[in-house]
Amino acid sequence: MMKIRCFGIAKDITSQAFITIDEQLPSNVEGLKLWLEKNYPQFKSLNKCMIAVNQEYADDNTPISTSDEIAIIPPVSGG
Amino acid sequence: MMKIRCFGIAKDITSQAFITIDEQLPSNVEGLKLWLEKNYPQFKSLNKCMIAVNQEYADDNTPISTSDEIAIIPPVSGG
Amino acid sequence: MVDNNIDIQILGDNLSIDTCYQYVIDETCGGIVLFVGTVRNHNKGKDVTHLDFETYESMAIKELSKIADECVEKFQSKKLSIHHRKGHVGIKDIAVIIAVSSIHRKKAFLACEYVIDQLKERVPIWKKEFLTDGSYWVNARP
Amino acid sequence: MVDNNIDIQILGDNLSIDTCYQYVIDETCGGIVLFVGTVRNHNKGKDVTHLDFETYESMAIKELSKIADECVEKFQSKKLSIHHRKGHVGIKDIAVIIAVSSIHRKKAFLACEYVIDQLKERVPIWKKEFLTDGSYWVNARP
Repeated sequence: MMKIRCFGIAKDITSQAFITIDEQLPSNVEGLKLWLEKNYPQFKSLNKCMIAVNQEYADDNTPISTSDEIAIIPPVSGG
Repeated sequence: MMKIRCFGIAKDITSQAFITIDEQLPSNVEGLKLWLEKNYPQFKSLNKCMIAVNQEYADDNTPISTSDEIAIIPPVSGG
Repeated sequence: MVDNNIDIQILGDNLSIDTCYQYVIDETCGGIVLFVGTVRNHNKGKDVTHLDFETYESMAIKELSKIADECVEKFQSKKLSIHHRKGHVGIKDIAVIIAVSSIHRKKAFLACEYVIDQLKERVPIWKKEFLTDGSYWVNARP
Repeated sequence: MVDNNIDIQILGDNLSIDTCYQYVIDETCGGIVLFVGTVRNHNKGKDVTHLDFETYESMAIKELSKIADECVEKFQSKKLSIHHRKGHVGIKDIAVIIAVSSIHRKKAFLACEYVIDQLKERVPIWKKEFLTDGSYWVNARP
């Protein structure tokens, strides 16, 4: 089971602070993004979200596994 | 009688907060600078001093009279 | 996180300019520059009543630490203090304070501006603005 | 001198960052930048024990007012507060505070830096540094 943290508008879209993927786990960030857009089409209407793996921004090729800390990072707006 | 305010190192050189010119009054800033260098040669060893007339920086051609507020402005060092 | 002349905090209570200032003051420094970001009462013509900041706190602190390290490298910053609010923030409240001390003031200005620019670009903190007629996540939608 | 969103003071007592901050805070502003100049304990390898600032006060206030007006014109600054010490100032004490609020932060940085650069260039204030073995007027001699 892969656990994904959701923040900001991502939490509103999924209605949860964590979502889980139980089967056909994506093997990298690109796969996760496709999974998200398929299961939550509302992500398509957002400005580009990033994915963080173990608290670092990760590009599409970054591999992911169930032991990683994975998070959806919508466009930030601190300050 | 023309009264000249002295600040910072100018006050050290003249040993006074005010100096006065009693006769042969300079008619402009340039004349005043010449008078100062003649009467207090130590001014020659300083970085360039400015003259303020009525609390404004004045160039060499600015006329001066006994009714003006005149001051020697050594290189500033605030902040 | 307080380490190596860098003080980074994400706090639920009022931020203190004096605390940040006291942290960065250094006897060898001639200049301290502070940026203070406050909550505006208007945005795009709408009345803002308050904000709510959500943070991915562990990553935000990590990212701010990197930004601070970049300042030490790029601008030879002496000490940095970066405090950011989380949760409910009222109008006129301070959302963020960035304080930087440097031997030369020009580099203190450059570093302080660098931190706020980078913070707004990459630190995982999200602002929800509450208006009189609703709320929305800033920057989220085109 | 307090007028038209500009607060300029030359003071014999400790300066307060909070006072300057409170003056410039404005509900329409997103960013406040402050510069705080403190007394260094070293200058050119010598130990500095304290400073003394002499001022041509009326002209200094006039000149600072002009600089502040230039900020409003050049950088659309909203409010400015400039406080400078006079007389005896100890190590680590604050010599000058400049606070600027702006709608856009970039211009707050530009204005704050402009004020301190201009202040050091043209405002009639003179710093005498006291070392363990004597004293001298800063910048006076080549």
